Amino acid sequence: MRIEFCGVLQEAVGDEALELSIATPNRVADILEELAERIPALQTHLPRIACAVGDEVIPRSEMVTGDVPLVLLPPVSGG
Amino acid sequence: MRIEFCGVLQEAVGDEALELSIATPNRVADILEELAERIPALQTHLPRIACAVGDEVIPRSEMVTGDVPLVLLPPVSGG
Amino acid sequence: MERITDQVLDAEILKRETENPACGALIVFEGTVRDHHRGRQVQRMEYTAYKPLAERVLQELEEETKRRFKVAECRITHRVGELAIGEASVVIVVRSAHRGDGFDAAEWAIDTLKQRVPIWKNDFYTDGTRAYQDGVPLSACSSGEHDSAQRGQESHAEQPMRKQD
Amino acid sequence: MERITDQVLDAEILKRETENPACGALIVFEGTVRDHHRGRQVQRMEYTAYKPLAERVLQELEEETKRRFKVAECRITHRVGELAIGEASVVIVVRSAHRGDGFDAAEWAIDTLKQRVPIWKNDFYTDGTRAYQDGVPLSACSSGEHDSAQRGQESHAEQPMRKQD
Repeated sequence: MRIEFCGVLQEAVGDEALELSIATPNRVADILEELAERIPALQTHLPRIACAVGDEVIPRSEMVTGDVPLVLLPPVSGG
Repeated sequence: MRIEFCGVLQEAVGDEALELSIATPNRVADILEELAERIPALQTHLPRIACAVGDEVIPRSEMVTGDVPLVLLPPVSGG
Repeated sequence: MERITDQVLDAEILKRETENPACGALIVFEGTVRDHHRGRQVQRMEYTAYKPLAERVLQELEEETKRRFKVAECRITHRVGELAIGEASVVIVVRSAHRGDGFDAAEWAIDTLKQRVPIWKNDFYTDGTRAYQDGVPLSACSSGEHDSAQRGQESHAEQPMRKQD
Repeated sequence: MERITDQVLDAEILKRETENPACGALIVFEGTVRDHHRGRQVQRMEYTAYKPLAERVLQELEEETKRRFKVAECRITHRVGELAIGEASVVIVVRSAHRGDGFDAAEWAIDTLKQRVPIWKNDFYTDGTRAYQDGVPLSACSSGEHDSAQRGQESHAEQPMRKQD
């Protein structure tokens, strides 16, 4: 499934998005764990990341289908 | 000496200014007392009036020479 | 720009006059003519000022606002003459490094302006009558006497007089 | 006007969009790019947003601001892309019958925007380096979770995480 990265996470990953080969549907928490194993630079960020699908923030306990990207949002600093 | 009126005082007096024949220099308090005798409609306003000469508010205890107008300022309502 | 003017007020001019690269926050307050006052329909408004004093008091108010709230910029203009509904009677522009100071400064400036500046408001109602709004008596000293910011209170008719003799 | 835009922000457009004859107070807040951040010289700034969510959160923030402070009008726009020193990154326009409510509403709106809207700030320093500013973790619920207005506090790195599992 497609994972997209925002803000400082693009620096950590070195890209704006990637394809993660993982069984879907799957729990957000498990997807994040899998990601962190493949990209160690993400690990320090994970505790403070929020996850979004479309225009909604979703809890880590939620299942996602993989039909649309899972978007990872680091702490926000707008204004 | 010339007395000028602002705001609601112009309505009370019916004019923007008048010439008061009074000895000068004289104390502001005495000038106001004399004015109120000649224009009874001013009496209810007097306790809440401030007095100015040029760009300064002056206390009622002050003496004025009459060279420049004495300006009577009712309670303010700008903004 | 003059602080007391019969021209339409323009916040953009004050914003340009106060540009400051060290500031991260800009607060603009505008007082606009409302279509009602204490339950009555207002058609338009007339403002008059005692200009020699009003100009000086506004300039001092800008300086005191900057000092008191440690904000970098403060500019205030007030319109006189006839104003239609929706037009701005007063514009206050504050720029500060941090926004909290700027909000506090702008709010204090408008609260204090209403207590210190010799300007008078004459409401023209839709029924053809008009009336000066009651206001705040000026004290003999134009600065530092009326520090309490009485939010939202428009008339101070009951306020005890400062002894003036 | 879109709430997230790469165009130069224009407070005058939002003022026209919110004209309301029942309002006597207009408050505009603009966040502008400062030339310094924590002692370092800033040359320019880059803002990025996750637009689908940011648009929705800004719209909800406008509605919540109006409801919470009983103000008649609230409009918010945030710029993305590269900004020079002095340019506005965010503009908030509030109109209310009484000014106290308007000031409270505008200040709460910007405080809350900084905690809820998926936007990121990348500082470009004069020494050629750049760095994302640390920010506030989003909670899983986008509304009502971060109500405390922590005035002037720019980073919440030490804030305890909301449990998300």
